[in-house]
Order: sequence, then C-alpha cells, then structure tokens
Amino acid sequence: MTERDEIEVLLENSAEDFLSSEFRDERLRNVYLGRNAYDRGFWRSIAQQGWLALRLPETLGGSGLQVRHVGILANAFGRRAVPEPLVACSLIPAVLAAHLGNGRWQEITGALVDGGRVIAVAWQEAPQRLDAEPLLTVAARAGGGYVLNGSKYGVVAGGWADALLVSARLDGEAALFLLPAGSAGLEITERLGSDGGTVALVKLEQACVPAQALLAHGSVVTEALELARDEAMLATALQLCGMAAAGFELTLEYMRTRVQFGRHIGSFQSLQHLAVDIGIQQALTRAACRAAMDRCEAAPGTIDARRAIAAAKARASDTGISAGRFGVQAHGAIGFAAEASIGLYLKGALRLAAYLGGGSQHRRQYRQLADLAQENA
Amino acid sequence: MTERDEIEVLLENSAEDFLSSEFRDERLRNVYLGRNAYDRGFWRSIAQQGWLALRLPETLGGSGLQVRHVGILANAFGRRAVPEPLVACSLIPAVLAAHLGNGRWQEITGALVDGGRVIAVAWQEAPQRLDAEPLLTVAARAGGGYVLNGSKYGVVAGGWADALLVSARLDGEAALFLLPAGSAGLEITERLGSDGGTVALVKLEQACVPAQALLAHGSVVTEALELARDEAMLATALQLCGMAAAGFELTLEYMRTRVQFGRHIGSFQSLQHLAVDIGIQQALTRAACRAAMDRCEAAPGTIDARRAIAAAKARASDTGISAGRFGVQAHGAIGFAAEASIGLYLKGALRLAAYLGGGSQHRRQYRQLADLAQENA
Amino acid sequence: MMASIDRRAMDDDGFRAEWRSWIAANYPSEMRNPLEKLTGEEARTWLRAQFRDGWRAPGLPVEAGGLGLPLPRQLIYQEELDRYGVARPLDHGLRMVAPILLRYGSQAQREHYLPRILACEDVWCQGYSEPNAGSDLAGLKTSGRIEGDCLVINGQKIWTTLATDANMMYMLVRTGGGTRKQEGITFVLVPLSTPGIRIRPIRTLAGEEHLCEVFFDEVVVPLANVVGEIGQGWTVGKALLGFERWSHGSPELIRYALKVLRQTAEAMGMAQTERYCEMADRYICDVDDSAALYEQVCRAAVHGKVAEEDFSMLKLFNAELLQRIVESTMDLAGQCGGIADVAPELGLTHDLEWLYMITRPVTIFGGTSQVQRNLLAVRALHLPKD
Amino acid sequence: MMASIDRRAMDDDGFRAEWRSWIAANYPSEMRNPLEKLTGEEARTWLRAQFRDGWRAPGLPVEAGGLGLPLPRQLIYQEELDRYGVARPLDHGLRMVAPILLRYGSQAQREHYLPRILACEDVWCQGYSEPNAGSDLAGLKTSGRIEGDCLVINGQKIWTTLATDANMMYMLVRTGGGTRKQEGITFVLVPLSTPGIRIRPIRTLAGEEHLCEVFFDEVVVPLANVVGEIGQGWTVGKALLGFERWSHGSPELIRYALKVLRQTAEAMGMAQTERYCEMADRYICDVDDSAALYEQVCRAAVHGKVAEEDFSMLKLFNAELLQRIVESTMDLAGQCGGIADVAPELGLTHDLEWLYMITRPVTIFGGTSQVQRNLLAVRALHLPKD
Repeated sequence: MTERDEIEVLLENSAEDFLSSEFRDERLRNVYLGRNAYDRGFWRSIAQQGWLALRLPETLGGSGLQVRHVGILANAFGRRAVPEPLVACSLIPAVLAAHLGNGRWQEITGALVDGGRVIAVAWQEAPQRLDAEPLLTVAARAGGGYVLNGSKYGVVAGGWADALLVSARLDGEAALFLLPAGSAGLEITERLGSDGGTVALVKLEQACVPAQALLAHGSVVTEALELARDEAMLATALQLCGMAAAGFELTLEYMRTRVQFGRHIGSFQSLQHLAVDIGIQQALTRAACRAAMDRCEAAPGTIDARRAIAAAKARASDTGISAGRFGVQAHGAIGFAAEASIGLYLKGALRLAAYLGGGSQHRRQYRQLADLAQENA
Repeated sequence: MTERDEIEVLLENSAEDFLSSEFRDERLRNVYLGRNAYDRGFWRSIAQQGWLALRLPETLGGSGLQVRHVGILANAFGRRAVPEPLVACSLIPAVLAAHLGNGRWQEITGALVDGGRVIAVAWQEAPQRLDAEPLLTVAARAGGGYVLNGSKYGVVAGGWADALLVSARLDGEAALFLLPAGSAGLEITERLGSDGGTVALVKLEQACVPAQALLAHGSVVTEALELARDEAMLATALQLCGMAAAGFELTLEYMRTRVQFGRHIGSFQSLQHLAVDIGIQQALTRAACRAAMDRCEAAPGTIDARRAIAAAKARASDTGISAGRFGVQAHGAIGFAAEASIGLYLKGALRLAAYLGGGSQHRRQYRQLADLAQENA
Repeated sequence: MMASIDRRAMDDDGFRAEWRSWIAANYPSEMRNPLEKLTGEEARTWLRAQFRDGWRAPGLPVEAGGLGLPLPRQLIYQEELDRYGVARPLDHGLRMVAPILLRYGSQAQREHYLPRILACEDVWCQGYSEPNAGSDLAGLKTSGRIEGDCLVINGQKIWTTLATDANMMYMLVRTGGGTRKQEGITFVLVPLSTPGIRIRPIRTLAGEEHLCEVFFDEVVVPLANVVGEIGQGWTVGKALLGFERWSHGSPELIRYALKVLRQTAEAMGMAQTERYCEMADRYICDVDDSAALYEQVCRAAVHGKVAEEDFSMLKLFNAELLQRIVESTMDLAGQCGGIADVAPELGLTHDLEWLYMITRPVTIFGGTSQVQRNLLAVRALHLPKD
Repeated sequence: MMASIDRRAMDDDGFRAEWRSWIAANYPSEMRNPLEKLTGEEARTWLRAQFRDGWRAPGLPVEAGGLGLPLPRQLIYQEELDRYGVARPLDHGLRMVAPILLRYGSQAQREHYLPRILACEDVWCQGYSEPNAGSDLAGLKTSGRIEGDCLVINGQKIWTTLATDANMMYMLVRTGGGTRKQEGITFVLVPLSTPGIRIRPIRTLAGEEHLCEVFFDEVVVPLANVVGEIGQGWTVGKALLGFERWSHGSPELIRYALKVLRQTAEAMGMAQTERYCEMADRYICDVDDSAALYEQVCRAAVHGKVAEEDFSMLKLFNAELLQRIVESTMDLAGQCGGIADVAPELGLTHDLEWLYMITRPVTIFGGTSQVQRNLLAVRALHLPKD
C-alpha cells in the first residue's frame, strides 16, 4: 500500500466538498420513477472541476494524472451513488486518447475538457465478452469513407451521448471510428440501468461514415482498448468500494439509532454478526483494490496487473451487492421505501457489479490469466 | 404422511428400550482410537431381536415387514450413532433374498436370522457409481465352477464379513455369487470409516468358485440389486435423520444449560439463529423422508419412487453433516474432545452422507430421473 | 347470491371435477401463473364470479354465507386453484376480517359485514404497523380516545397494502390502560371515508405504490365498531397474524422465480452448463422438499394437528429461498444484470431488477427473518429467551 | 550462544540472502509446507539451531538476547521462512512469555527466564481456559491463596496445548478482591514439576492428545513467580491474547488446504469440471485477497498503524474460509468421504477426515467465531453492546 500523495488527498477532499454541495440526492429519485437520471448540467459542472480530463495527458489539455487519482474520484462518486458515467464516458475515452490521440481527437479531448458533449464508447462485441479485439463488427472501405456493420453491447450512456467511439475490424486489423449520434445506420436500443444510468445495444447496419471518422487503425487500437478496459474495471471496483462503504455507514448509523423492542437494533447479535461479515468483505475489497492499483500503475497491461484487477472487480462486485442487500434488510420496512437512500446503494451496486463483469466472470478470469502466465513461463 | 401402524410404534419403542440398555456408548470411543467399532456380540443380540431378518419374507424365516419398519429401526440406530452395518449387511441381503431367494440362499437367510455370520454385499463397480448393473466385474465358466475378475468399491464391512455376495457379469447377464471370506483371489483393502465402521475395496483376481456359488443369474439380479440399493438409500437417509435429530437435541440441551458470560449460551441470538436453520433443515429432511417412504412403498422401483429417494438422501446427507458441524461448534471447546458425544454424530454423518451418495450426487440424480421420465412420457 | 346446490353433498371426485371445470370456464387464462396477488378490480371481478356461482368462501360456515366445507375438501378446493395457476386474490375481508368477526364480533357486526365481504361490497385493508412499531408491533402509538359512544383516532399507520383501493380498514389503536405494552390496545373497524383520514402511497424500490401511509387526525368512529372488548385488541389482532402466516407456506411464487432463473440461463446460453445445473438442482430440491413439508403440514392440519411453528419455518425458509433464487438469477445474467427493464434484445423477457426488488420485503414484512428466528428459537426449539 | 555478527548492520538484500541460504541449509526438507505447527523435540531442534547460529528471536531487543531487528527487517525474516515453507514452531516462550516479561516482568524474572527461553531450556505452555471459563475467560475460578511469600494454587486448567511436553506454565489464577470479574486475577509462572500438579491429555475428534487438562491440588509457588502486581493479571494476560491473534492472520494453513482440495478433485477425476473450478476460483480469490489484506496490515504496522481489529477480522475470515475449503473437499470426495484414513487405492493421499476434524477448533479456540463477531461489532463497527 503506497502512501497517498498530495494530489490524492486534495482530490478526495474536493470531491467530498463538491459532491456534498452540488449533487442533489433528490435527482436519484428518478431511479424509482423509471427515468434516466443523467444530468447534463451536472456533467458540465464536473467537467469544470477538471475531473473528466483527469486522465488525459497534459499535451491534450488534460491533467495527466494517474489511474489512482481517477480511483479516488470513482470512490467518491460511488459514495454518493452518482449515476453519471464517469468511467465509461470520461476515463475510457481519456485513456484511448492518451494512447491514440493526435489532432483528429480534438472533438473528444475537447468534450472531456469542457463537458459540452458526451462521448460514449462502443467496443464490446457480445453481451458477456470482455475481449478488446473487434472481430464481428466490420468496417469496409466505400467511396472515400467506410461502411460499418455489426452490433455493440453494453454501451453505457449510448443513447445519452452526442457521439460514439466505435471499434471495428478494418482490413483484418482493429480500427476506431467516431460516429455522431443519429448517424444513418446507427440503431440504439437503450435500457434503464438500476443505477439511474442507461446501457444500450448499438446496431450498425450499413452505417456510412466519412474518411475522417477513422481515428486510429492497427494493433495499437486493441492495446489501447485493453488498457482502457483494465483501468475502467479498476475504477469501477473503486466506485463499488465507495458505494459499499457509504451504504454500510448509512446502515450502521441506522442500526445505532433505530429502536425496536426497547433496544437499538444494532445491539441485536444476529444483525451485529451479519454486519461484521460485511465489514470483513469491505476490508478485503479495499485490500484487493489497493493491491490492484499498485500493480496497475507499476506494470500496466501485464498479466500480473490484469489478475489483480480481476480479483478487485470480483470482490468489489460481490461486496457492493452484499452491502446493499444487507442494508435494505437491516433497515426493515423503510429500506423498501424509495424515500430511504439505502435502496439506491443496492440498485447502484447491481448495475456496477454487472458492468464489465461481476464476481464469477472475474474469478474465472483470475484463474485463466494464471494458466496463461504459466504457459508463457 | 400415513399414520403409523402398530408395528411401527412397537418397533420404535422396543428399539429405544433395547438400544438404551444394550448399546454401550463407550464402545464408540474406539472411533477416536482409530479402531473398528463393530461388535459381533452386539450383532448377534440385534439378530435375536429379529431385526436383521425384518425385511426377509416369512417364507424365508424372516418377519416379512415393510421398508418403513426398517426405516424406524434405521432412525433409532442413527439416534445412537450405532456403527453396525444394519443397512449394508442386513437390509440389502434381505431384499436380495426376498427377490432372488430359494434353497441355495439358506446360508444367507440363516445368517440374517441368527446373526452368527455376517454377509457383506460387493456390488459397486466404481467408487462413485450407483448403477446396479455389473459390467466390469466378470465371471467366466471354468471347469465345473467360475472364475471372477474385477474390483468392487464401497463394500461396507467387507473385511468384517464372513462371506461376500458379489455381483458380476456372466454370459452377458448379471449374476450373483457367494464367496466366503478368505477365498483365494479375493483381496480386501479395508479402511476405517469415520463412523467406526469399515469400508473396503474388494479385488477379485482369478477368484475361483464352485458351481453352487452362483446364487442367481439374469436380469432379475440387476432388478433386485436396484430395489435393494433404493431401500438402502432410503434407510440410510432415515439413519441420518435420526443421527441429526439426536445430535441436535444433545446440542440444544447443552445450549439450554451451559452458561458463559453469565447467560445460557442458548439465549445468544447468533447461536439461536444458527440452531433455527438446523431445525428447518431437519423438518425438511423428515418431510422428504416421509414422502419417499410413501412412494417407495406405493410404487417401488418406479422413477417417481427413485426421485423421492434421491431427494431424501440428498437432504438427509446435508442435514446430518450440518447438524453435527453446528453441534460441535455450539459445544465450544468440549465439542472437540472425544469425551463429548456430539463429535460422534458429526463423524457418523460424514460417513453415512458419503455412503450411497451425498447431496450433490443425489440432487443431480433427481434432475436426471426427471429428464428420463420426460423422455419416457 | 349463494347457489342453491350444496357443495358438501357431492363426493370428493365429483366436487373436484365440477370445481375444476368451473375454474377453467371462469378464470381468465391470461392471468394464470402470476407472480403477484390479484388486486383491485381484477380481484373483485374474480371473487364476485365465485360468489355469483356459489363457490365463494370454502371454509366459512354455511350460516355465515360460506360453503362450510370440511378441511380435506378445502384442500381439494385449493389444490385445483393451484393446479390451474390461479392467482391468490388480495382478500383481507374473507381471509382476515371474517374469521375475526366469527370469533370476536358482535351479532350486529357479523350481520352487517359478512354479506358485504362475500359480495365484495367492502374492500378491507390492514392498519397494524406504524413508523416505530414494525417488527415490534405492540409498540404502536396511534391513539383512540373514548368520547361518549365514539372513539377518536389520532396517529399514523404505515405499510398498508392498497389502502387506496379499500373502503374499510381494520386497525389496532392504543386506548390506554394496563402495564405491559400488549395491554390497552383496541381492535376497531374504520370506514376510510371518515373525515380526518389521509392516505399517501409510498413508492418502493420496485417502483410501485401499493403500500401506503394512512394518517388519522381526530377521526371519529362509533364504539360499535370496536371488535371484542376495549383494551383487548392485542388478542384479537394476534389471532389475525396467525391466519396471515398460513398464506406464506405455499411455494408458488418460488416456482415462478425458478422459471425466471431457467429462462435467464437459457437467454445467457448457460442452461446446459454445470454451473446452472448444479444451482438449479439445489433450488429444485429445496422447492420440492419445502412443498412436501407444506403438504404434510396441511394434511396433519386436517387431522387437527396444527403446528404453528411448522408454518413459521416454512415461511422463513421459503422467503429466503425465494431471495436466493432471484439473487442467483441476477448473478447468472452477468453483464446483463442491473437493467431495470425487460431486455428482449438480450433475450431477457423478465424484468430481473423488479423481481429482485419485489422479493426484498418477504424477509421483512410480517416480522423480519431475524425476528422470526428469535420466535422459533424459543417456541420451536425451547431455547431460553434472549 | 549469540553469534557475534550484527544482523542489523547488513543491508536488506544481504540479510535476506544470508537468511535464505541458512534456512535451506538447516531446515529439514521433509518438514516443508506442513499443516501443523512444529512441536516437541522437532521444534526444539530447529529453534536451537537458530539460537546456535545467531538467528533466533528477530524481534526481541538485543539487550534481551534477540536480534533486535526493526519491523521491516522482521517481515523479510518471516517472508523467507514462509517462502521455504518452514513450519511455525510452537514457541510460547518466545512468542508469549518473553514480551510479557519485557513489559511486566521484574529484572530478576527477565534475567532468569529470557536466556532459558532463547536456548529452549524451558518449554512453556499456557494455563488460561477452565472448564467453565472458555470464551468467557474472565470467569476463571482456579484459586491462588497467599500464604506467607507463597501462592497456593487449587483448581483446574483445560485445553492447554502440549502441557505434557512443557516444563513451565504461565497461568492466570484468582487471588480475589475487586468487584468486576476481571479484577482479582493474578498472572503467575509455575514449574510443572511442582508437587500437586497432575496432567491428563484429552483425546480429540482428530484422534490426537495434544490438548491437556492440568489439575492443581495445593500447588505451592513462590510469590516471586508472580508477574506484575497481585490482582492485575487480567491486564497482563490480555496483552498476551493480543500477541496470539497475530499468528492467525497468515493464510499458510489455508494454502495447504487448497492443495488438498485440488488433489482430491484430481483423484476424483473432477479437476477439469466446472463444479471444481468455480469452487476453487472462489477459494483462491478468498485466499489471495486475504493475503493482500494481511500484507497491507503488516506494512501498516511497520508504519506504526497497528489495527487490532484488522487482525481479528483476518483471523475470523481465515478460520471460516479454512473450514469451508475442507468441507468442500469432503464434499468433492463424494462416496469416498468419511474415511478416517488415507486411501491411496482410491487416489486419496491425505486423510480428509483428520483434516476436517483438526480444523474444527479454529472457530472455537481463542474465542469462538461468535464471540469474535460480538467484539468486532462493538470495537470495529461501533455498534451498541448486546
């Protein structure tokens, strides 16, 4: 566990300050009304904090900070159950830009700096697949431009975004295109996530784009997508970590104050023991996340780093859900009411646990990467 | 749930009376000394009660009672953690004799009536296989008799028995042979079971037997083995049921009387809740066993009966272990000492849960039989 | 209107056959095998059809307007409903109020309310829980002040199912007196149209508004509406809790959840995997063993051996089993989990998140699982009280 | 004899290299990666070798005869032991008695006992638990009566590990006084050769006799053997419990159990099945996350941030994890389960039943899991006391 640097402490404090004043809990009630809870105004205001461009290199107008700084922020977002897609629409595009960016990326880097436009990334080729290499979505040259066909799954904020970064196979290699929302041949089926966000299936049917839509081409695209995916998993683990921690604190506070049968319910042994198990899971989650953060920064993209990230995402996904579930149960009837905040933590955790793979998938991944390491050795 | 008949009530009472006076708990301490706890004297005395021949038809000198009566007895044996192989060396041979018996079975029926000799049954062809059809153990005609080759697994009391009933393939059909202990070519590798009994691997290498060793031949042998196996599973489920119940009662009594921190430990909520879960599992086990008993008597050998038996053996296996495990934990340090009886219930349950298949195997079986029923329909 | 034929005179098979064909002819097939109880107008339509054709109220005595069937015949009645997949209607009138009136009500109360219950002219809801009296029901504080021949009610009830759809509430109020908190409670019947009553639906995690808060501000009801003695309401009310537990023992909701589990496994291409099979094997055995226990307990009840603890154990086991199944379903959905909607484009034809949320309260309402375990430890296992 | 070289003067890498090669040269390879602690003569031989070559007691101050290594260096010391799979020796003398003497002992006690501990001339055992004072340790009743300059001890201790192999016991006795049960307890050092002491081994579920009962009948020891003040023994004894918890945090025993799990899966032909893989995936992540937490807590300790609660959580988690792994192993064995022996003819090269039984006490001794949770709820989660 490395000691926190100054920037981390600063970021944590300013995130806490900002979110406690700017973020309105009531907005989340939209979740219970079956409405998208994303807020463009809020998105722009976090851009003004510089948070969307945190991971963008300084040469591209960003802050050039490390993944652990995004982790601090993700944790803070989790603590407030913020639905806005910090990971999907800021971290991922920023990492891609950092690795692939040049002049043509201005539209993206600009969006990250001022938050005026939202960029979603469509890279998953199957609902449960986390491979970054595009295989089934294909781009062909047509006229001076390209025509794209295929399907992209799990596109967070796909319908909310102004433009999509889409990975596709071009001339047998990976390529990355920028498509504005509403492009012909782009069909978006969007569903409400339980966290108040959205997730979409993006279909490309003879989607024609001009030559300049191609932002990058070659194996470097897959490499960048892999790094972005890895960081996104880790940041999501930290978001879950924050979510679990805050939901748990809320629950413990309720247990310390709520009286039934003439006693504080937190003095009942059975609830205490359930709480201790959640406490232990949280300690393990924090430890797994810290270990992953250390390895991800020390040797990004290595099997070692990817294993640590898988362990962290697996543990964080399960802990997020358990903490939310326990919280609702420990709150009793009021926990089932939308007016209590605890339900938001359960709902948020369900979505974030699913995003980029949950417990079983990442535990399997953890083993498969070990097998791979052994083969390589 | 059929009401109990007079014989059931009588049997239950006499088993309770007999076992509380005749069965010495101390004998079980052998379990901790790594010694076989079987007792020939005890075996003869239960024969004198008529219990070994309970399921033997009256025409063969037995009592001609039903499987539910054996169930009563098995439950009572479980309650006292009796290690003697009632199911393996009395029920199974009796059912085989009932279906296949004639003059040549006198040696076996005699043994069941007076308990003077012990008959073990070697029928399993692989360590985890419950198919009754002999395939790998083969008998060939040689001179006036037969020569047997193969391996038999999970033979309870295989080394304690005076003779073995061995199933083998003869002329492409199932056959059943009687081999005296110590026959040439018969190699027995015996292991101590955690219940104080034994279980053996029986190897047959050019084991020569005379013509009269063949007791039965043809598909009827497999059918009889199947029925015997089914009843044995059910009776074992009931034995586990009794074991779990008695171990749980012991534990509850301890919880009601043991004082720590100035309170009866049974008043601590966390132990109470764990106990309630065991109580629920016991209720489910009893229900599954009753349902299986009804179906096994109403339509023995049918898929319906076999499914119900699988459900009962699955549940009873898991409950037996859980009850024993909880019992040891709830007893605290003394539960880890051999002088406390609770450990015997955990150890007994571990062996009986394994015998004829435990939770996972029988739950799978439950599904596979349903699929089979659907195919047949 | 009761039909003139006497259902009791038929033999078991004849009764079963006639009831079965009546169900098939009258129950809307699109409403078969539902996940939730039948409520509102749908419930009333179905119950009124039963009433019209003389099938309503199998267990109620004939003199009270019911069929007066003996318990074995009632089991047949219920078996046929279950076989056809008929939804259980929300029917507090028949299931809760009628038995109480028969046991504790006055002649006048029975004559007035029972016919209205049978004809679904009154729709009843329950006023038990309060913001600070949930699992600890006897901690209730809503007050009933006696003024002349009236009771004046002030306070608040909460978690009342569909108060918005009801016109009558049976409730517990504190009229005072006694030393134990179970004393000084009174059971009273209150028309919801009485001035001073305000109903506010509560939005839940499942996005619904079936549960309500009901506020009472100087609500005046005649003392004639009190059931049993003033101050003896806890005895009356507790009897109802006993009735209520019966309804949780049946595993139909769980069978539905099992179907969703299977459908999800199929949609994810996992129906043949060991992971799904092993999980499903376990749940199916849980469900079937629970059903076996339920059946045996019901049959024992026919022979007069009612084991309250067995029902409590079933309720507890089934509630947690249901949650485990639903949680596993969400887990199987993998990256498609946490979507607050159906998602046919991913093969998900059920809203898993709704199912997840709607099954949260089964371990909370009617006494949390924790409280249930406390009670069972003492009552069923005879362990010393905490 | 301490070697003359100063281990503190070396740099980290040099220290590590030298220690590593010393271990390889001196630790018997057939004793690598054991499941149990090293005890008896084997333990003494190993510890004496360390002592002989100046490697004994890494954390003990130099003036007390130890290496006086700073904490980071101690971690390297332990890492190398773990890497080679060296068994942890049962060493109450160094691990329990020495720190207590340094903190609470008299000059004379330190001068007498410390050298004997380092040279393994004394072998120590613990006298804490009693038949009616297990999880509730402060309920102990063994009495210490002061007569002149002696303490006369009567009563019984239980669950003393290898009292049969020890010559000294550190124990708690009740000397009286005070109102709380934690008061009036005295910590005293007792030679087991003192007349009036009788030791009886207790046979356990694992078939072993390592744990003992020790009976005291008018056992006279000088008051000079009391550590700290008369009546202040609870403070002294509790400090030791703190030390003891440290040893449970490390997951080495669990890694061994994982190996047995894998070996069993292979023997049963299940190593490639989804059932085994999913189970193993879960356990491996549990073990590795627990190890990550352990490592971070140790590193934080280096910076002076000792979190007692983190160690308690690790102990609790690891104990129950170990049991889960062993229970799954027995489950995987299927019909080959419940054999109280190895069974090479079935491919089982480990005695699963022994492993099952030997892992029962991890959730019992040193405070049951239930008691641990009670403490954690209050201390780590700040919930109100039960």
